[in-house]
Amino acid sequence: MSRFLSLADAVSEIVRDGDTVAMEGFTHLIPSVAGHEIIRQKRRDLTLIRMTPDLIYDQLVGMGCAKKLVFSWAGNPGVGSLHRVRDAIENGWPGPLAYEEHSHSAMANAYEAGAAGLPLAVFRGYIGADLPKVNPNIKSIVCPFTGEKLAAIPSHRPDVAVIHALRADRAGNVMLEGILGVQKEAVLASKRSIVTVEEIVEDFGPRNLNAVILPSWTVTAVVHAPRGAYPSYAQGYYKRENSFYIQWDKIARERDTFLAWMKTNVLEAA
Amino acid sequence: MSRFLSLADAVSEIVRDGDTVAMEGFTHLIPSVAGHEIIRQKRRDLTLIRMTPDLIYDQLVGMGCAKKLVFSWAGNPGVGSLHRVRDAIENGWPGPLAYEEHSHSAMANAYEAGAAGLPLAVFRGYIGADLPKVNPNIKSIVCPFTGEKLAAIPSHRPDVAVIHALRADRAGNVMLEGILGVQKEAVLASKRSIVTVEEIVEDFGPRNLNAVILPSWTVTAVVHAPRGAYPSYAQGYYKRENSFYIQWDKIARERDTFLAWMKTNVLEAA
Amino acid sequence: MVDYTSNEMMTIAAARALRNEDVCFVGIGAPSAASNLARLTHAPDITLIYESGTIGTKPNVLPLSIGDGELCETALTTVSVPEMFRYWLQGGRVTVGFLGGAQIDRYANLNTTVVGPYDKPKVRLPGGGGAPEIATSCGEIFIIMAQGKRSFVDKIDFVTSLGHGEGGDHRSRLGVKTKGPTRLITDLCIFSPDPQSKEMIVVSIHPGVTREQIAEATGWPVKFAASVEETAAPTANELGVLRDLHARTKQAQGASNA
Amino acid sequence: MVDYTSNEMMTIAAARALRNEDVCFVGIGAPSAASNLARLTHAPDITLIYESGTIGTKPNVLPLSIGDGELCETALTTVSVPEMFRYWLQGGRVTVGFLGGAQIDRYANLNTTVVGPYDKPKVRLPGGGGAPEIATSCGEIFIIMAQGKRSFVDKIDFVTSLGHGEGGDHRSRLGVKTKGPTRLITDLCIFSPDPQSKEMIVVSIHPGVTREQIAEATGWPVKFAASVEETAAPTANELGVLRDLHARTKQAQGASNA
Repeated sequence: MSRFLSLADAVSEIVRDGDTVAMEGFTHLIPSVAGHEIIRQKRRDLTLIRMTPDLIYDQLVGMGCAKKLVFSWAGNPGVGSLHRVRDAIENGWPGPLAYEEHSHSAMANAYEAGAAGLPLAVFRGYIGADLPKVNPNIKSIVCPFTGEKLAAIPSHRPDVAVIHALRADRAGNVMLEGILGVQKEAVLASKRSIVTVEEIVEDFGPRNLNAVILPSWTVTAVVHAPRGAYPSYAQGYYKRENSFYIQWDKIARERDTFLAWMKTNVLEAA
Repeated sequence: MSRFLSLADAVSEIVRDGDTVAMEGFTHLIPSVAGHEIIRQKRRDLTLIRMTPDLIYDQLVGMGCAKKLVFSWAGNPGVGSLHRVRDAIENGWPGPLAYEEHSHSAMANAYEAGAAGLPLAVFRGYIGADLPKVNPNIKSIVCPFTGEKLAAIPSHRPDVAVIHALRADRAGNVMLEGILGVQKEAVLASKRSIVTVEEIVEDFGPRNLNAVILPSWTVTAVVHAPRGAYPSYAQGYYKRENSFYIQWDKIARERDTFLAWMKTNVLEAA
Repeated sequence: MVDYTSNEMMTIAAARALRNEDVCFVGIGAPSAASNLARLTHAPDITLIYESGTIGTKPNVLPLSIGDGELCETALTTVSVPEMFRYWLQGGRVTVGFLGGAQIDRYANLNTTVVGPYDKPKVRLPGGGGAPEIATSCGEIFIIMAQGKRSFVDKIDFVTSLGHGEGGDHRSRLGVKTKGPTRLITDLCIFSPDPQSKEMIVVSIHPGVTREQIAEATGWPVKFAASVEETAAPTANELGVLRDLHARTKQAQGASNA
Repeated sequence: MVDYTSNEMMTIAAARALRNEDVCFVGIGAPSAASNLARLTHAPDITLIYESGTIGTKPNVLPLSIGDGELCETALTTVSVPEMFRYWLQGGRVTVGFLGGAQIDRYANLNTTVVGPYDKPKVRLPGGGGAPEIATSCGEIFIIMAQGKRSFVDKIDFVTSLGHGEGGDHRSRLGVKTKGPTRLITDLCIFSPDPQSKEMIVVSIHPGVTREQIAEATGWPVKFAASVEETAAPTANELGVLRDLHARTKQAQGASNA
């Protein structure tokens, strides 16, 4: 059964130094405020998995929380680079950052396989591409029926998944709607999980019989965190702050403007 | 784009002698009237795939439409045997029936893999079970990361999928809700498809953003067939006629009562 | 003491074995009655999952099929069948799975496939359905079966689902990490695996049943634990709730044409 | 004739290549503008899919990201990202995929990963995202890229996604059954693969552009088809619809704080 915790307590109890952490949300429902709390609590040596590192991992990497990044597209969507991620990779600032790179298809399949309790994901991928030459975790299997060679990568089995969802009910069940990304899979693939939510409701009420719901017993902690996805968005609650993504390009471009912004808006803004 | 056809035209055009046909519906939304039309049109030598053959395949097998059955649980749910399927397997009446047997997990994975365009399904299954000894289509692969041996079976790629759904809109998009079974996967895994629906609506109107919908361009023909799942049910339209499942046991137990029932209720009831 | 049937005793003994925090993969028939009885008595928060995809279902009446509308309408949510088997069963999220069968051996291997040779069956049974993977994916397995020499046999004709295999550490030698059958609940008694040999041995005998009756109904030389308990008789509350459930079910099924 | 920019010409040329019956896997930027322009002009029934899971989306404004709420709210439905990549892309249901990149070679292999060596990057680019599998799973690939010697190079630093490989039958030797890049649409011209060598050759030149300008902007000795067409200039309607779309988008993004 999930427990209702404060954000500080949830991060303190569930995210540990050295953990492999998947903070997911595909443009929609990015767990931004949970990321800020991890930064405030100064977690170190995290292996951060995420399809699209986005601003949230730019901040975690820039603040020195990560030792490794596992990703498939590391940009500021529609804007340009993630300057802090690039600075870490290209210049080792604030510390060296190892990275393991996949395609979106591979990452999505690796979460799916993790949720399904399998050790590997099998898909048709990477044909003629160079990534298998530089990522030793990309291997293959041969179909025993057709002889076709298919790509195989290890499934994702993070220590912790952190996601943001629309609503929880009083029993701690969690509901998502809209762009779902890989969040359900990330939670089901992980040993522990934190779900921040926009709203806690008495019960979900009338709903589609196939509504996307994570039962309470699949989640470790539920945290009430309104606007917890900002500058990403929560369907039906608030819109994506596209202008902030554009501003971030300027904030993160230089180390000192980045650090100043983090100090004011994250470290001193608990 | 799907076309709206009469049931007779849809079956006549889309289901051919010798085809591999998957008529799915997991207790809910079983395409019963479509099955009757296939019987009336005297299709022969079909390879029939279905997780739970149920009454629909008992009728098709008993009327001599099938040469092979691919299945995972061949019973009358909560009642007992499928007498026509048993008579075919045990006594070769009305003709010999080859069969290929899997587990539910294997069948569900084989549809999923078919929808995903893969040649095989990989799952953790059949450990210590005898089915791999008698079904040569159950093989294995070895995970290149962990060395674990996992079950592998060919994906399902039927010629035709036949399903029953709740609603279609005027554009020929199809909506399901409730117990979904493997219907979406069966349609996506097949070359052609027939979808019978309870109702045709102008448009679907307000709905869950993740409603289960098969776009028009994934379906070959949509057929308006109210009560098309009876004695199975359509969520929100009518209930499962449990008493008919119990009656069927008596009807199908003997060849002559079965043939008489089919004559009156199917052959002469177009 | 209240009067009860041996079938009621079996269902109630199975219900008692379930815990409030269990996530239970339920089959039709006795498992469905037992797990809903548990939910309506000592385990109100138990999570019931049916293989049709319904998660956290709370049926008011027992389903005839694994996919009755009642299961879906009272569920927290319903997922597709591929998702059910991949994320929920294979994903290792189920703590207890129920199985039964036409034949069982002393290591609780089950046959629901065929009597006689596979290629020339004497009786063609429905087949495995979900059983082969339920048997290895769930944390533990409870088996409910009425006892008799035709079903409790020395050697089953076909291993539909793995119990303890040939006994001992056979499951772990096959790479299986789950416990397998921990209880076999019959109309006469309760079996549990011997910690070493994994043979199912009698650990509790239902009131009024003798060891001779049990031996008589078992197709192998049945063993008894060093200390065998007497199963507590059904309480008035257990019986009342179970009978109400069956009465509601009967009424609803008669009325399903409406 | 109406005035237009070379960028508008590029988008419009790409839009024209789309058919009403296409199922199109759209990326952010020029592909999104082109496919929505097609939808708002000659291809009203085109199906647009974004990798965030939105199927049959009809955005009123162009999204800044691949997962803007606008895409979901106007979609027929939205599926999870694993389902998108498994059932819809890998399932072979997409007829046209759009790609672009930082570098392209004469066989339309693309690099969006890194400039310089992979382990010691001069410039670390965002990476492949969906591209490696889009390149091989879609029926055909349209590439939109502004032309220039820094991006149209003799040899790309990293093959993020396969085009025609080393040319000739290389794709089919790799077991790939899809066509790969059939059009490369730039701000100067349109390339298509030579039927034999699969080298991308110029088949249509935008109005007012010279062969010299094209050669100048290409990092390999560019070839021209035996008969090269002149791309039809944008019509007033195409330009009007495209500019309206951009104007609505600009207004909406300014207002996204509201």
